[in-house]
Formats: sequence, structure tokens, C-alpha cells
Amino acid sequence: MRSVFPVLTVLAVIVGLWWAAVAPMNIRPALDIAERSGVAVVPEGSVTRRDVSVWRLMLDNRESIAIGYQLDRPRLPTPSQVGEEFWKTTGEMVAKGRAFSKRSLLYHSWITLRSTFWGFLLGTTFGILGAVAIVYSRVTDMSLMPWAIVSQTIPIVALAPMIIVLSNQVGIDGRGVPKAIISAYLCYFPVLVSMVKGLRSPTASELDLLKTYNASGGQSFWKLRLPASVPYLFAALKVGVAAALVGTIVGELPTGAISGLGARILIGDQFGTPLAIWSALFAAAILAGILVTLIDLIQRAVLPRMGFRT
Amino acid sequence: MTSSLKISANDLSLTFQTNDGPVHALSDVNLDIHEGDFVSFIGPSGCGKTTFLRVIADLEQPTGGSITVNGVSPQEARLARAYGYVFQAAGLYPWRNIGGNIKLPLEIMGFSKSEQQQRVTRVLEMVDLAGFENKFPWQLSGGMQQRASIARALAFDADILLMDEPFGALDEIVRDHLNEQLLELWAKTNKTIGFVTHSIPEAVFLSTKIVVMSPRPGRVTDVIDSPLPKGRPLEIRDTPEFLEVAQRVREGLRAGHSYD
Amino acid sequence: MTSSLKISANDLSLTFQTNDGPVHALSDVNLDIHEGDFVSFIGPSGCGKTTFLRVIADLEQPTGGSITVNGVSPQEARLARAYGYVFQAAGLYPWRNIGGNIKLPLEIMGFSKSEQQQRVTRVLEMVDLAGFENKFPWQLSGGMQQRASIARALAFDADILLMDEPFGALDEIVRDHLNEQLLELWAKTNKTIGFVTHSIPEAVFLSTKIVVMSPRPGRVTDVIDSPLPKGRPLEIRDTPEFLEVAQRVREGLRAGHSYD
Amino acid sequence: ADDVTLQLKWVTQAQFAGYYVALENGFYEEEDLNVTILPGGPDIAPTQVLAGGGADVTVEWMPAALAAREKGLPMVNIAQPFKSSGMMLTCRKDAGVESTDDLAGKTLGVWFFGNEFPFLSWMSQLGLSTDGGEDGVEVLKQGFNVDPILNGQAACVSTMTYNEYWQVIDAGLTPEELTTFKYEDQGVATLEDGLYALEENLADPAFEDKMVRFVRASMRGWKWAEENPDDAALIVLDYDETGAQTEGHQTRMMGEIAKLTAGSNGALDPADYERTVASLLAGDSDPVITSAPEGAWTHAITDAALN
Amino acid sequence: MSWFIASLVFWICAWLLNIRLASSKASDTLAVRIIVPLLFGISILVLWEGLVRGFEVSQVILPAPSQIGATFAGSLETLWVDFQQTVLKGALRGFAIGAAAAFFTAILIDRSSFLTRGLLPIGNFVAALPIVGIAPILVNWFGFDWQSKAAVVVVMVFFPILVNTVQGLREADTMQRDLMRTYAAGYTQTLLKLRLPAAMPFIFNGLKIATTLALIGAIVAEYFGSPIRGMGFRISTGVGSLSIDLVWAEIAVAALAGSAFYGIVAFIEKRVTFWHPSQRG
Ligand SMILES: Nc1ncnc2c1ncn2[C@@H]1O[C@H](COP(=O)(O)OP(=O)(O)OP(=O)(O)O)[C@@H](O)[C@H]1O
Ligand SMILES: Nc1ncnc2c1ncn2[C@@H]1O[C@H](COP(=O)(O)OP(=O)(O)OP(=O)(O)O)[C@@H](O)[C@H]1O
Ligand SMILES: Cc1ncc(C[n+]2csc(CCO)c2C)c(N)n1
Ligand SMILES: [Mg+2]
Ligand SMILES: [Mg+2]
Repeated sequence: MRSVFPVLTVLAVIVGLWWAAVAPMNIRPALDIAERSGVAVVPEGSVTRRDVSVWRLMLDNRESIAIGYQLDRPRLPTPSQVGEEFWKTTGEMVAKGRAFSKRSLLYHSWITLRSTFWGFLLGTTFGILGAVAIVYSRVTDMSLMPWAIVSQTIPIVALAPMIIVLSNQVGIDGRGVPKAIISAYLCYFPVLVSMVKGLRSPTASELDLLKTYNASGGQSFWKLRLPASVPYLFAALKVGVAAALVGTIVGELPTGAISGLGARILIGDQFGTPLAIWSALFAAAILAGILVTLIDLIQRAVLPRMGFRT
Repeated sequence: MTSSLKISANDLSLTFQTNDGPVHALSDVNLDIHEGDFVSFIGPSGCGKTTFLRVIADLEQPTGGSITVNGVSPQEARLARAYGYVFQAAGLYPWRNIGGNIKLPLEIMGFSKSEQQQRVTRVLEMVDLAGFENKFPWQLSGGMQQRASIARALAFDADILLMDEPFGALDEIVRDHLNEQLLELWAKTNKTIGFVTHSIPEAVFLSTKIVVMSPRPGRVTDVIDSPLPKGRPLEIRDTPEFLEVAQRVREGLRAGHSYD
Repeated sequence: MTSSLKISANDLSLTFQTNDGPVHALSDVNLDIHEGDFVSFIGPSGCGKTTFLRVIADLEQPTGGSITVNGVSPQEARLARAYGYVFQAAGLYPWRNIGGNIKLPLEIMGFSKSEQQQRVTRVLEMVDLAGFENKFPWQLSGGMQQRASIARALAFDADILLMDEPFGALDEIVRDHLNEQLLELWAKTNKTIGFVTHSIPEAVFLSTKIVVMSPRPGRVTDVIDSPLPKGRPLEIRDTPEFLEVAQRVREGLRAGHSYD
Repeated sequence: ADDVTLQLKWVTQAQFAGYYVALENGFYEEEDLNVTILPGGPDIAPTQVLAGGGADVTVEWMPAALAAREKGLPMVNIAQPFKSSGMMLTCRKDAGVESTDDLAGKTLGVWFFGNEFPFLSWMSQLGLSTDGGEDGVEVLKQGFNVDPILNGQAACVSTMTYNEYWQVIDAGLTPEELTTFKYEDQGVATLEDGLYALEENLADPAFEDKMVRFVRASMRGWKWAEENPDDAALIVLDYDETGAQTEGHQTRMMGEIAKLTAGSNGALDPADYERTVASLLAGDSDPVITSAPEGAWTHAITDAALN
Repeated sequence: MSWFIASLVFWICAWLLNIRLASSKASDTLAVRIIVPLLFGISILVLWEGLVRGFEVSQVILPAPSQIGATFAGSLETLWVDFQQTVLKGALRGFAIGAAAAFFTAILIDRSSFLTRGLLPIGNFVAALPIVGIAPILVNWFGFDWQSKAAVVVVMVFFPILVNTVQGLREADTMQRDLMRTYAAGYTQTLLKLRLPAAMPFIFNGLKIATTLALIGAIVAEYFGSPIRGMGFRISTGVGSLSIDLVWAEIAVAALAGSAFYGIVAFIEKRVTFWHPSQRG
């Protein structure tokens, strides 16, 4: 709580810097527009201006700086432009009762969220099962662990188109499944690593204690290893859900997804509408925030009830 | 000492194979422990106290000699759930409250729910923790945690209680207090107790038999049968008999000690 | 006691503000420590021993009363590098070897390289660790680490040595040995030493002055000037004088103790 | 009804109006077909989708199809709704490009992903190396937009008459400020947006029959779209799932597309085919295809469909 | 089909051999630690080969490892050019700039507890964001060549390293700090002799996460525009021209480069944080 004020201050500074940066970032297109509309610009000609620094341009053409704050296709939009666009594609849509129209970011967030959810589910399941296999079997540990690390160095984007084609081949159509697979691919690793740590966190004496009770393997899993790993699990879930979201969005970029936040970014790029990109990025950030917060809330509810101090 | 033989080690040896070569944790240990004995193991760090306790509890396999517990092998005794083991740190599971921790062995051994509850209530009273059943371990002081861990070892009817430096982390006053309680409990239940400690007064105060060990290789250098009576007030520690035993232990220790 | 006043606390108080309300860690403590004194602080957990040592070393600010060290404030004394502080855990930096750890304060205080080396060699010998200079902390036993940490505090010429339960984690035998060495060292250097311990025999064996404290609020309940001579063989612990002092300390402690 | 899956080359837009019109107006239904249209995207290779069995028929440019054929994927052109090419290179005059002679030493934005072949053969015909340098051209893999020409990163970018060119105009550059090189005018036009299916599938009479009905309905769609460009644009808009397309854009695009489809009844003109092959074979050093393909097209479907 | 069955048999045999190796006495030796995963990897490749041959999967969908190997060997020149462009220019430079920037920012932030409290939650939050999404914007800002790729990498690696470093700098425990205080040590001395060494395990944790991000960032950014070389360029265009074998060769390069990069960082970590319990085991 005591960090609310510092966080707000830092945020305010960031927005301020952003706003100030708009002027130099947009001065060139602003001058092009001014010149076309007949205003005298120093120096003349868009090509000659390319060799002049933005600071010089701003000094020499002070009255045209303002144009940079109202561009349709800004190189850097102002915070208010982004906010406006964001509102137009969310709040206003809701107000019009078209919250789930294809023009609404809510709709696209929902598509992304759905893939993220399945990817997350798949990824955590694999991560946890993998961790159990690794903790309980030495061969699995020795053969799998190095490859798990290597797997994360493979550029998943490269595999995306092939995953689509291959899933077509085995009779899965639609882009949802491939997206979820990519999302799971990025999500499973942090879960695996963290759960291996968690399942191995019981000390030798905690394990020995159960041995003196002559407990079975299943009993020591359910009564010791699993509960002991819960704090690690939550840490993993937070990283995992963020990774799953990244995975979905990365999966939407090269797979020609036609809906979802990644697709919005892509389409925004293709049609040269930077505002669409920026507002999709903000939606993605908010989504990430919501997902991580959600898990954090669950963690706060569960861990103390389980007796862990947080 | 007319009671029956509980634990008997004959030429017991245990060698760990490590990267730096073999470590002789125990070599040629001979020891008989009878029913109702309170045996303390004392000796410098690394002399094999923990290892010996672990061999008794079938947590470690000897590499030579033989050992019987209740007349059978340690493994058979473990499968018959003969042991209550108390580790140095209380080792309570943080996600279970005190009651849950005490129920743990009972669940594993398949006691009925009502039986579990009865036993929890009983042992909590025994260790003076009635009313703390629903507290989590970290809500208790170190001494209380240690008592809970003893309660856990008492809850099922293990007839051998093995305690590995259970009070090592506590301050002297709390320790005195727990020592008194432990003696009381021992008197009530007549269990056989194996107890590892670093403290000479603690060993002398508690035990009917003190086993002095020495390292490299781990072996028993002295076994002292205490002449002290069973009922022992704390003040007994200022009597000449006590001091005499303590002095003998100290000498045994000094003889076997090396500094690096 | 003709020697000069080193540390003087007058109505010293320290209250921590916590979420559960204020904790009176020290209240109205009055104490004078003279040059060359060996002062032990003993008392149950939470009675403010550590806090008092920290106030002396300017690691904690008192909330009431006053304290002077060498006639000036603790802060000035700290900036004049008057303190060698030994913590409960050895607190060696794991990324430096033993030599490096001992050099740490010397580097900070700007000693020349050759001077550093000389001093390292000298203090390592003093604590019986010659030859371990290039070992890393985790390669040493607990007792050796503790000695290295003492060596670190001795390496620069702090004239006040503050030790917070330095031997708490060690076994009795090693402890005895270190106690003897510490006394020797003290005799050689005539430093003023403040020493926190939980062990009554240790306190009595080492000190010229024993400060018994009691908690809630932390205060001094007894200050015992030891009648024992400066040169003390271990056997002194079996003399009646020793036992008498020990008994007085024990009573002081018992009076201030509570169990939960 | 028989199922047919159509893979588009690009996102849902008026470029594919004919198919959406046929779907919306029930032309496919009338042919007893149940058609699924899969939009494409920057990294969807229609050829690969076809190979993987993800689609029965795909919209593809001929250079890419022929290149795939050489890689061992037997694609066959079964219909060619687009008569002319819409590809062009759009350059800024103020960057000093007035004619093809000015291209040397300039930076050009080019689409890859199988769309680079017409450009490569054009450059090799002009004798310009694509490895940069004084007498070559510096090539950029252009992204999905025309930004490089707007902010001066490239002197020229690839555009389609019906799409990206208008983005350049919308961004404020006037036609007078631009030099455009249409591939048609340069004599290096290659066939775009044909319908392709796999040879082995076509061997099956049932499949062939399906394709006949599909092509017939699709061409009906195309002709309807040519006649009702505004309505066609609205239909496309309805099918756009991205929600990013605008009516103005699509209507304009439909108008331009109609010009390209106008000359075709759906049947491939062998002369156009030969011209495309010749152009692709023309590169001296690194031709797109190494030998004239065999059996890369058929009239069997269009003959049955259109008569 | 027989190809597939044969490869399956090979896979099972390899697995059985691994079980034996892992439970043998020598299981802790370096040789076994290398052989077991290697054998596992090889058996996966063999299974893949068998699958492709057994089911006659088209090479434009999934080429066999043997074919990928042949393409790899045959296109070393292309691969080298792409490697230079993407890894040496884009990823490594971006990584170096991003890591250095994060490191110094962390030290700056650390001096002010206000900034720490304000920036750390934001940093943590940003580290969880899908930053790759800004690739098109940065390509627009920094041009098509490696600079924009490096910029994407800088932004991607900045926050994980920042957050880890700041946390690491707080890691020195009170006792260790108090010790410095009793020596009356100054800020710089405490930073250099205590807090930075204590922070190293955390800093390296951040660096390791960043290695994989760096490569992914550089490659994804090439999807949004690039010169006509680079691994991302080749991968993104290779699919379109059905050069799937070349795409896989590039993937292999990426995996090798990524693993090597990770391995190097892990190796340096081992040397620098040799004292940390996790490295002593
Ligand atoms: N699992 C093991 N592998 C290898 N050596 C071991 C193992 N367990 C114990 N040792 C070694 O065996 C010797 C005896 O160890 P043990 O733990 O029994 O000593 P201890 O008397 O309990 O010491 P402490 O008082 O420090 O607990 C030591 O030298 C120790 O290092
Ligand atoms: N930083 C702090 N904030 C709040 N309370 C504190 C703080 N430090 C110590 N205390 C409280 O002050 C009291 C005295 O603590 P102190 O550490 O001095 O006791 P101690 O005598 O050293 O105990 P121990 O023997 O357990 O080390 C305790 O109640 C403790 O909880
Ligand atoms: C990465 C990328 N590759 C190819 C094209 C070219 N393309 C394929 S269909 C079509 C018509 C619609 O504009 C165009 C231009 C592109 N734009 N972006
Ligand atoms: Mg032990
Ligand atoms: Mg203390």
C-alpha cells in the first residue's frame, strides 16, 4: 500500500515523458503536412529535412509542432490519442451494446483470452506432469531436463505455421488449437522448472519422517511433496500465465490469425493504423495485469488457509 | 536391568562412499538397549550419532555387523511401525495445523477419524499443548513446536522413541523445562528412548545410559550407566553424583575430540 | 576497577514501533563498562541483549536516555572505527575466502596491501587457523568459521569487541576450547568485550561482569561482578565460587522468565 | 452437400469478393456445395496448406504455384478469374526515381513469401543485381504496410493497384509526387489469384466434379461482384472478422479489382501462361524456375463449368 | 511402415539403455550426464525420421532430419550470413545494450527507495507483458536493419534484468549490511564489496532468462521487415516458398545458438557465483 504513491508518481512521469516525446518523434510527418498545406517550412523539402536533426527542425518550425499532436498516422501517438482509440473500441462499444462486435477490443481480447486459457491449462498440465516424472524418475530427469532448456531456445514463431499445417493434417482445423499449442509451449517451461523445485523442496528429514511411518509412494506425494510445492506452484502459475499470453499473441502474429489482439497488432501494421496497434498493446497489458492479479488473489486466499505465511 | 532387550547392535559398521573416498561413520559398534532405557548419545560433530539412530530406524543400511530391534531386523520393525522419530528441527509441515500434523502418521497408518481425534487430544494434553490444535506451526514458539513434534511421535504407539538433538535450537531455560517434561512423559509411558545431544548436563540429567562416541572412525568410546535415580528434580544437577557423571562424560569426550 | 570508563548507558530506552503496537526492547538501562572489562549479557530470548549490543555499535538508535562510548556518541565511535562486531552466525561472505574475509575491513579502512597481508597472517595464527587462508567459508566447520569471524573482528585495532552469541551454534567441546582461546586473547590484548550468551557456565567462566536481563520490557535485573581471578583454567568450573556465581545467575534468570 | 475448403492468399478483403459473394448469395448452395473460406495472412502459405490437406483448393499467384511445383508439390491451375496483374512498384519522385534507369543504387521494398518472384525476374531483366551496391538495388523485406516509403526508409515499395497504392495516397502523398511502375506495363506481369488444386485429387472424378461446380459458382460470384461493386464490398465487410476493414476502403478496392477480373471468364488464357513462364525462366543467373513445367494447368474444369 | 517400427524399436532400446545408465553406479559421471540426454535426443530424431519415412510425409510439410542435415550442410554460407545478421548484430548487441542499461538503471533506482518502490511494481508488470507486440512500432522507428531488431531485444531483456538486479541488490542480509556499518563503510564500498557480489545469483538469473528472450525478439522483429538476410527473414519467407528444409536448418541454428548462448552465460555464472549453494552441489 505504501508504494501506491511512488507508483503513481512514476506513472505520471512516464506519461509526461511520453507526451513530451511526441513532438520530436512526429516533427517530420508534421512538417510534411504543413508544407503540403502551404505553410513555409525551414528547410524546404521532405528529403532535405532528413539530414537535419529533429531538435533543429523543432526550433526552426515552432508553430508546426502542434500538428504532430494530431496526426492520423503518428509515429508516436499521444497518450490521449491512444486513450481515445482505446475507449472507442471498448467502452463506447459497450455503451452502444456492441461489446462483442468484431470492431470491439473486448471481442478480440476474449479470443486471445480463450486461447491463453487453453494454452495455460495445457502448459501447466504438461509442466506439472513433467515435473512429477522428473522428480520420480531419474532417467526422465537426466534425459528430459537438458532438452527442456533447449526447447526454449527454439524460435516458436518459426514453428507456428508448421503447427497449423500439421494440425490440419491430423484433422484439426481452425487456428485456436495451434495458438493454444504455441501458448502452451511457452507456458510449460517455467511451470516445469518451478514445480521440479517445489516437489523437491521437502527436506531429507521430512521425507525420512514419512519413511519411519512406512508411508507409501502415493502417500508421500499427496501428503508431503504436493502440498510443499504449492507456493512454488503459484509462483509458477504467475509466470506461466504471462508466458501463455505472450505465446498466444506471438502465435497470432505469424499464423495469420484473423481475430485476437495479436491479429489486431498485425492488421494495424498492415493497414498502417498505428493507433490500432497501440490500443491492442494496451489491451494486452491490461489482460496480463488482470490474469496475474487474479492468480495473485487466489494465492492470497489459498496460501494462508494452507498455513503458509506470505 | 531385568527388562527385555530392545535393540542390540553387534560389530555394527557403516561406511559411506563419497567422492573423497570412504567415510567410516560407524565402526564396530556394540550396544545393547533394554526396554524402558533412556539412552543418550553424545559426541563431537560427525562421530556418527545421527547415523546410528538412522540405522536403528532403517533409514540407513549398515555395511557390516548386525543389528536387531525387538528381535527382528530394523526394516521389519519399521514396517511394524515401531518408531517415533523426532528430528532436530521440529519438522512440522507448515500447511497443516498442529492437530493435522499429529494426525499425519495416524492417517498414514489408517486409524479411524474418531480414533485420530481422540489420540490428538490425548497427546496434546500430554505435552501441555491442549488448546493449540488449530494453530499453525509458525504461530507457536520454538519450544512449543518441538513439543508438538514430540506429540506427533507419541500419537501412534511406537514403542521406541528416537530423538535427534530435539532441543538443539532452544535456549537453556526452555530446554530445562522441556527436559523435565520429557522425563515425566518417559516415566508415564515407559517407552525406550534414544536421544542425541551435544549438551553434557542434558545427557546426564535425562539418561539411564550415556553412550559417548568419537569420530574418525565413528565408534563408541564409553558407555556410562547412570547411578542417578529415576525421579530427577532439576536441582539434581548440583549434586556431586551428577557432577561426577558429567565429569566422566566430559573426559570421555575430550579424549576423543580433535579440532579440525 | 581503576581503569577508565568505556561505555556508559544512562536510563537508556528503545521502543520499536511495530504493527502490533510498540515493543519495549530496552527500558531504563543503566550500565557502566570499563576498559578491559569482559561483560556477558544473559537473559531469556527477546529480553533485548542483541538490541543493547546494537545500540552500543550505533546499529540501532535509542528512543530515550543516553549512551556514550569512549566519551563520545556511538556514531562518532563507529566512524572512528572503534568496534569489532561478531555476529551469532559467522556471517562470512561466501564469495571471499578466509583471507579475503579478514581483509574486508582492512580494505575498507585503507590499509596497505602488505599491511593487510601481515595482519591476516597474524590473526589467523591467533585463532589457530594458519594454513586456511585460501579456503572458502563453506569448506570449514562451524567452529572454524566462527573463529575466522573473530579473526576478522580482531584484524583492525577496534578496542571494543562486541560478540552476539558467537558460539551458539557450536557443540560444548568446541565451545570450551574457543572459550579458553578467547580468554587468552583477551588477556593478551586487553580489549573491552561485550558478549551475549544463553549459557550460564559460559557467562560465568568468561566474564568479569555478568549482566542478567529480563524481558517485557527489556531491562537489567542484576549485574554481578565476578570474584573469579583473571587467569581461569577450565577446571575452575567445578569450584564452589564458580557454582555460587552460576547459581546467582540462574536465580536471576529464573525470576525473569516466562514460558510462552 | 459436398464440403469444399478454400484457402485465400490474404486476409478477407475485396480482392476475394467473388468467393464471398458466391457464399453469401447462395451460389455455392445451389451447386450443392458447402464451402468454407479460410482467410490467409502474412505467414499462411496457401501452397503449404494445400499440401497439408488443410484446403481442397486455394487462391495463389502463379509464380509461387510453379515454384512449389518444382519443389515437388503438383499444383494445377484449374481456373484464372484474374486476367491482369495488379502489382506495381511505387516510388517517390523526390527520392530521385523517374524511370527504371534511376533504380540503381536505390532501396526498394519487396514482398517475399512467394510474392518476390515477379520482382526478381523483372530486376534480372533490367540487369540489376539485388545484392545492393552501386549498380544494383538494395532490397528490403517489406512488412505488411507502406511505411518505408512514407518515412523515407525506401525509395520505392511494392503496392497493389487495389490496396497499398491507396494507402500511400491516403497517407498524404499525391499521385504527382509518385512514380509508379506497373508490372503489366513493364511486360513482366505474371498471373495472380488463380485457383489451384492438387493433381492427385483431380484424378478423382468425384473431386473433379466438385471443382467444376465450385468454379462455376465462384465465377458467378465474380461476375455479380463486378456488376454490383458496392454491394459486394459490403458483403466482404460482413465476413471480415478482424473488424479492421472499412467500407470506403473496400468499395474502392472492389472498383480496382473489377478492372483486373474484367477480361476473364474464368478460363486460363494459355498465352498469359506462356508469358508468365517465360518471365520466370528469364533470369540469367538465378531463374525462379529452372525448366518449363508440364501439366501445370488444365482447362478440364473450366470447360465443364462454363459450357 | 517398417521404417516407423524400426525407429520405434530404436527409441525403446535407447530408453532402456538410458534406464540402465541412469541407475548404474557411474550415473554421476560427466560422461553419463552427457550420454543420456544425447541418446534421448538422437532417439527422438530417429523416431522423427522413421515417422516421416514410414508415413511418407511430404517434405514440404515435415522434412526428415537427414534431409534437414543435408540442407544444413549445403547452405552453410546462407546460414552464416543469417547468423551474423540476427544473432551477432541483432540479438547480441541488443542484449549487451539492454543488459547494461538495466544494470545501471537498477543501481540508480536502488539509491532511492522512493524510485525502487515506484518502479519495481511497474517493472515487474512490464516484464510480464507481451513485449514482442511492439516489434512493428520499433521497426517503423529504427528502420529495417539490425538496429530495430536490437531495439526490440533491448526492450525485451531490459525489464527481467532490471527486476532481478534490483531484487538482488536488496538481497544482502541485515547482518552482512550491519557488518559494513560497523566498519563505517561508504555507499560505494558497500555496493562493490557486499551488495553486488550478493546480487550476482539474481543478476545471472535475469541474464539467463534474457538469453532466450533475446533470440526470440530478434527473430520475431524480422517478421515485420528486414533486409533480405537474417534468420527471421529466412524462416518467414522460407515457408512461403516451401523451402521447409531450409526453415528447419535455421531453426537448428537458432536452437544451437540459443543453447550456446545460454550455456556461456550459465558457465560464467558458475565461475562468478561458485560460492552460492546452488552452484556447489
Ligand atoms: N549420506 C551421507 N553420505 C556421506 N557421508 C555421510 C552421510 N551422512 C553422514 N555422513 C558422514 O558420516 C559421519 C557421521 O555423520 P553423522 O551425521 O552421523 O554425525 P553426527 O554425530 O550426527 O554429527 P552432528 O553432531 O554434527 O549431527 C560424518 O563424517 C558425516 O560427514
Ligand atoms: N527491528 C525490530 N523491530 C521490531 N521489534 C524488534 C526488532 N528487533 C528486535 N525486536 C524486538 O525487541 C525485543 C528484543 O529483541 P532482541 O533481539 O534484542 O532480543 P535478544 O535478547 O537478543 O533475544 P535472543 O536471545 O532471542 O536473540 C524482542 O521482543 C524483539 O521481538
Ligand atoms: C508479407 C506480405 N507478403 C505478401 C504480400 C502480398 N500480397 C499477397 S495478396 C496481396 C493483395 C492484398 O493487398 C498482397 C499485397 C503482403 N502484402 N505482405
Ligand atoms: Mg547429527
Ligand atoms: Mg539476540
